[in-house]
Amino acid sequence: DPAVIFDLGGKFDKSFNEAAYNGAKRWADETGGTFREIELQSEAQREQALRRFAEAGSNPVITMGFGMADPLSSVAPDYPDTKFVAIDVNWLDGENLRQVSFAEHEGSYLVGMMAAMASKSDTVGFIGGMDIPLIRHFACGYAQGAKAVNPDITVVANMTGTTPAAWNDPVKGSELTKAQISQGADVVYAAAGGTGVGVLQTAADEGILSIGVDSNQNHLHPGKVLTSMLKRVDVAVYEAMKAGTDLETGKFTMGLAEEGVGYALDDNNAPLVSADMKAAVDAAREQIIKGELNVASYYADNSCPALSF
Amino acid sequence: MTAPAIELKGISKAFGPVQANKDISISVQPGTIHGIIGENGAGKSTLMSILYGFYKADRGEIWINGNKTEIPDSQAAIAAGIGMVFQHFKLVENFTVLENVILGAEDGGLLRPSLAKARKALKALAAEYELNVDPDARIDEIGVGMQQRVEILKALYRQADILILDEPTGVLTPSEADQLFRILDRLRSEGKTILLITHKMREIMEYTDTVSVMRRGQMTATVKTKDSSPEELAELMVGRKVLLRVDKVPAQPGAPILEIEGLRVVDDAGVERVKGIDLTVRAGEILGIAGVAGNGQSELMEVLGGMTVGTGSVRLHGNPLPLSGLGADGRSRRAAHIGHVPEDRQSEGLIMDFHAWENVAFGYHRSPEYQKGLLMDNAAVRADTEAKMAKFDVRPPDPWLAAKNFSGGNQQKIVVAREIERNPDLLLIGQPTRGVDIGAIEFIHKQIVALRDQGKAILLVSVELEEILSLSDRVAVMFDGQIMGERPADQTDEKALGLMMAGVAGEAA
Amino acid sequence: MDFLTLVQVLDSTVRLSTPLLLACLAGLFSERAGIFDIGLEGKMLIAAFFSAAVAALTGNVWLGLLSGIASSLVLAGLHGLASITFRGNQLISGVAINFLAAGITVLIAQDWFQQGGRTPSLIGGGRFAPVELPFAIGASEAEAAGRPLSQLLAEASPLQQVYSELISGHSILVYLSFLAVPLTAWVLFGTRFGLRLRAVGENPAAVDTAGISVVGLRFAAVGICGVLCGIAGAYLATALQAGFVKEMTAGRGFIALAALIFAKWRPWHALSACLLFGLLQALALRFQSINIAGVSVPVQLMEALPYILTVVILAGFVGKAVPPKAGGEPYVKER
Amino acid sequence: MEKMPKWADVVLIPLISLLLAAALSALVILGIGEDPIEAVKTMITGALGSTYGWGYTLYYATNFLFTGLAVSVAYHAGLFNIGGEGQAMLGGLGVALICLFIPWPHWSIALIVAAIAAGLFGAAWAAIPAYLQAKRGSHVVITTIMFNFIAFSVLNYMLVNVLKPQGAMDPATARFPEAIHLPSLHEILLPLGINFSKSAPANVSLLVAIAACFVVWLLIWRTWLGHEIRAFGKSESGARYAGMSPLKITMIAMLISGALCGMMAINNVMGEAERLVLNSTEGAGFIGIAVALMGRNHPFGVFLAALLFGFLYQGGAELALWSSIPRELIVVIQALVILFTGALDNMVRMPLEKLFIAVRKEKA
Ligand SMILES: Nc1ncnc2c1ncn2[C@@H]1O[C@H](COP(=O)(O)OP(=O)(O)OP(=O)(O)O)[C@@H](O)[C@H]1O
Ligand SMILES: Nc1ncnc2c1ncn2[C@@H]1O[C@H](COP(=O)(O)OP(=O)(O)OP(=O)(O)O)[C@@H](O)[C@H]1O
Ligand SMILES: [Mg+2]
Ligand SMILES: [Mg+2]
Repeated sequence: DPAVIFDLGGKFDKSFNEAAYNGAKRWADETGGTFREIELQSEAQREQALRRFAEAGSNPVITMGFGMADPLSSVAPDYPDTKFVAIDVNWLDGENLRQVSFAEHEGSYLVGMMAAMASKSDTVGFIGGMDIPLIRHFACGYAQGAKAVNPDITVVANMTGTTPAAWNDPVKGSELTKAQISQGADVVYAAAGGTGVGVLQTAADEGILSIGVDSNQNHLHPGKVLTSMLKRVDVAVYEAMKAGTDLETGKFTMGLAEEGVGYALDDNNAPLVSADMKAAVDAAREQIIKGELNVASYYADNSCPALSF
Repeated sequence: MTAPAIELKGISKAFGPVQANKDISISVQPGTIHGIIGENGAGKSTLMSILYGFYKADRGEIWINGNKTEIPDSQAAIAAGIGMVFQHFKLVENFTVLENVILGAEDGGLLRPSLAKARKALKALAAEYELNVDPDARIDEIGVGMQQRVEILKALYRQADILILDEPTGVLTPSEADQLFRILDRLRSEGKTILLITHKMREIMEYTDTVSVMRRGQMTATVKTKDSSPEELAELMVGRKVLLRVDKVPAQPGAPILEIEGLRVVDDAGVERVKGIDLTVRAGEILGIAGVAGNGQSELMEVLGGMTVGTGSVRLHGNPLPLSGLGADGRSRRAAHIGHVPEDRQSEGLIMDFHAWENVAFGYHRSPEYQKGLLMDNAAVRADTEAKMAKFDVRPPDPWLAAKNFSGGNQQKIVVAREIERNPDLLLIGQPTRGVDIGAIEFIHKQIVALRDQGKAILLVSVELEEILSLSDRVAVMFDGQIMGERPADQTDEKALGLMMAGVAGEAA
Repeated sequence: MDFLTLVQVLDSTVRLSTPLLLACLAGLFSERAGIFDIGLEGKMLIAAFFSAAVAALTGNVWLGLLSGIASSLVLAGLHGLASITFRGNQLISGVAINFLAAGITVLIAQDWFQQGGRTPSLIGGGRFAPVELPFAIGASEAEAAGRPLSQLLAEASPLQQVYSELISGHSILVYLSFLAVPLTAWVLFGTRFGLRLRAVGENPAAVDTAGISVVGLRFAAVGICGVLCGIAGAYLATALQAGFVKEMTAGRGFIALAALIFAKWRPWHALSACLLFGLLQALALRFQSINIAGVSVPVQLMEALPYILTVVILAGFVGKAVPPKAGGEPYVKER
Repeated sequence: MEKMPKWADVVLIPLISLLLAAALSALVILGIGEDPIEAVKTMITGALGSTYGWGYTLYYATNFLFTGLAVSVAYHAGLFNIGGEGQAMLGGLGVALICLFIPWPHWSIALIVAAIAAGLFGAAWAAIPAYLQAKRGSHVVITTIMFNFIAFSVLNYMLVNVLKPQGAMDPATARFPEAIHLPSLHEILLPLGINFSKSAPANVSLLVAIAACFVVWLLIWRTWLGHEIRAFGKSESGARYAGMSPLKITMIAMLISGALCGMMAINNVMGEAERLVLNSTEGAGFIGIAVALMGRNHPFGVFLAALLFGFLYQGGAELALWSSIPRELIVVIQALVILFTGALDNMVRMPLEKLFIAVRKEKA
């Protein structure tokens, strides 16, 4: 059986981990198979969980988040017959590793465009979770998208914290949202795991728009969430489970072309997304896929052309 | 004859395995002062606390003014007209006098009207009984005598007809005590009934109408005071003839061992407790220090024993003893051959949860003879303990028994054995026989005298004048942190010392 | 920092101080009566959970509040049982209660909602809505003007900014908690109950011999503590946030304890201390690092500051903090 | 006269308390719709059913041995050290600095130096609360709580701003060099012909912890310093009479306590994670309280209690893995153990005492 190790936010974070859970569940529903799972409670548990699943014969073992990179690097070589899937990791070496990363900047670029088009105050906000390159990568794409629509737009960006607690601090998310609103932001994009729940909540309370992340979060506050930047972790997990032990190892990047990222459009946000907006975003999407439009990656030189941190 | 104000029938009370009161019956007439005496731990306080509803009796009945009365708590006692002044006052220290008086006797839920009413009532009471106190003073700012007045006022404010006083004069100066008894007299003349617990035979003989004697949890007798004598009461108290004479040859004082000049001690609260004392103790003599408790004797012993800091000059064999900083601790004092039997064996002299053998090492636990390499030589300590227990007749002679499980007298023997058996040049000994039975008293006194006869110096502090007079060669009296005078023991008497203890200077006495 | 930003930081201070203040007053009642309580955190946490859970299930926030208070009272009763009835160690009891709350909330949340120890997000009547005071610029004005609220506020006069941002627009529990301060002061120093409560924390024997039940008084104090902690927890989950997440008190119970010491067990000082600690939190939340005279203060220092200040106070460098005399000691009549 | 024989105090009461805690825990499990017997089975097979399970159980037990001993040493001096968590965090920092920045030729030397550094860091973190308690009367419980939070901030700052390798995402140090990898039980037991699980983290620190038990036992019951610590803990006025310095004893007891907590880091940081992460202590500092209470502050009792909690921890992890019972169940059990063996001690003791007195009266 396959196994999933959810990161500290827990599988119901309505975001990153929940996407993985949805993918696993879809596989289970479709195939009638079963999978093992654990929600990590602390850093120290990571290695134990990996070993326990590997020893128990789970294959593949799917891990969520960059925090698993270090434990994987020491555990994976001990279990050469087990295949490990590392989501959001792409810098490890190992025969039995499937590393899946996403072109978050591309998806963020699209929602950045939408934010800029929806903004009346010409100010949009970004609230990140833990201040790490990955989240800056999100922010950078978002700012580029917003500026592409409106070069004069102000992008206010904040990070929630520097520790994993930043993924799960809705109070702080809420306070940061209020601060950004007072700075004039009328659309905020939360790339902050569980913290985002507080961001979306406050945005809805205060009557501004928000943008969800990872999973489709439009339904959380219908009519108040402009869109969600989809990161198809569910697809990655689903496919890994479906491939089972025949899983292909190596490094994979899922971008717009692979439908690994995208934006969410459903009944909940349909009234918010005008035809113009949709047309512009879809055009940009085509261009990016064709390579006509290049969204700069923060990783390239650890800096962002559109935003300074 | 009217119904007795108080009648207790068959009261029994056990604290775990300790039977504090056994089938006690007593009857007290209204408008009298009734004394209760007995050794420490005889059960006096327990009995009174039961009457006041503080403890609940296991068995027995209480009758007040001829009516059987249930007293499950103090509220019921107060309702029955009983007030009590405890041995240890029950006041809230950071409250004012007024607040303490109304606590539990407020009218209505709001404080302001209660306080106003109490202020008026207090004024009236003060005028009636000469009980003047400042209603707005905080308790921790007034002296113990004042605090006791507050306790009495509390009872009177609650309209008590029966007043219980548990050892009220232990902390008072003689003049404060006299004042108290004037107040009690006045209360009696108004028909109030007073129960007085005291250890002082003089107070019993002078002020009470009837007296009860307790021994080991039982009531041994109730007699009319004027039909009795101190000797008879003492015998009733301890259960056999009392002979408080110490056999000793006249002292042969030698060179000065301890010389004290201008010694001062300030306590934690910043109050000066010892106010410039000069004393000398010579080899081969016992200097007794008399005084009412709380006049600085404890602090004197503590500073000499290295338990607290002081200023001035103290020399041992002519060498200065540090009074603060390095070397001013009990360990250094022991190293300088000063033995110290502290006043309070339970909280200082012993660790109650330690085995007897650990207590024998206590204070000397770093002596080389108790060490074996890096570790302690516990076997050696235990052997030593067995020897000391045999010599001092400690019962039971079991080194493994915890100190708390020995009786008071045997606890004291352990402490005295530990300190005397090291042959100190100077022995500080405080209240050596407090709560110790007659047989043990004789034994301990003999050991002290024997040490003196070996040419050692002994500084004795005791609140028992009899003990001071019979044991000391020379007597000094302390009052308010100062020495009021010094007398050779065979050239003075209780009366002269009593005057000095009340603050009348030695020359006048 | 411009004026409006300052007002907004203070606004956030008020929001963040409220749970601290409620818990601090809770601790004040308990400790003034001689019962140390390091279990404030646990009581808040369990109340946060039950208030959110019941509000989510019934859609009625008032029922949620009541359940939160009830659950906090249960833990308070446990603390009373351990430290008053059975004369146990109050500190150990507090430690146990904190653990109990941390565990049981997640356990039950998982059993009831299967959302990884959360409750569902609260919507509509499941939350305490902000109270718009009259004449304040709020959401309704913004809607009428068809412009963002932030713009309206930015254009308003400073007085209006203070009124609309800082004073208006909090949940009813915020106003309640601030009212609780004078109320506490009055109860403690103006009523018979307060006199007895303070006395029992200083010298329970005095209270006992005055014919008042020490046990009764202490249980009453512990009960009040439970109620206030319950409101504090409910505020966290149903007013400040819209639902429960595990460990959501995040040490606020300990900050409240620190504030209590900082305030030296006095109600009005408790208000100042909680506002100060709330301000520190607001600053730490809003700014990742703060420049003071050219030196950048790391956010970790901001977060640790309440604790550091409390240690300084405890060390007696800023006046000595003397706790109620009988605090922490069980009242034992029989040795 | 004792109210109760000693064995009742030392064995019977903790046992009854434990049973009560277990019974309540079973009720809790029933309450969330699970089967307590199944749960116990899962825990036992998971924690004790294989050398792998034992490896984790002993690993956790090692942590709790250190913190339990720490709490008990302070307790003997009448001090309630609730700051084990912070002291252990600082110990971890000490270990990390030693392991990261000095190239060690052999693990054994590194272990000795790291243990010393961990002890020093932990002791330093206990020193201020100890000093404030002794000199200014600031309650050590409150100050150590505050110091736990401050320690977290310090560690947070160090990991995020100083020790995190360039480009790394999570706040953690780099891995320690391979040369200082501590021998695991597998490596230790292999020469003895025992094939212990290779992947479990129990390591040579376990032996250090057991040695620490023995040393603490000697210290407390066999040296004059132990005599002073215990005397001071029972009666401060008595200690003053005997010439013991309250300042010195408070400091020494707390420093030893802090050092023991700090030394836990050789197990969890150096032995297991081989790098320093946030929250590496996983609450072991608090569990030390329960361990010391259960173990009646005696090293042997602490040893047994640490094993029990090691079992609970590993069993709990297994529960979370193989059943739908969240790991928080362990937190609840831990709370109940602390509650019954610590705070509600008298609930068991009072009726027992009455019983023994009644029985004795009967005999007499
Ligand atoms: N609260 C208590 N718990 C347990 N034992 C007690 C308690 N109070 C008194 N005792 C025990 O009961 C016995 C009687 O004590 P009590 O205080 O009544 O004596 P007392 O006659 O007042 O002595 P003293 O003259 O020293 O005041 C003693 O053995 C004492 O140790
Ligand atoms: N507070 C107490 N707690 C436990 N046991 C006590 C307590 N007080 C007294 N005892 C026990 O009761 C017994 C009698 O004690 P008590 O002090 O009354 O002896 P005593 O008859 O006065 O002897 P001594 O004359 O030697 O003082 C002792 O064996 C002691 O163990
Ligand atoms: Mg008495
Ligand atoms: Mg006796």
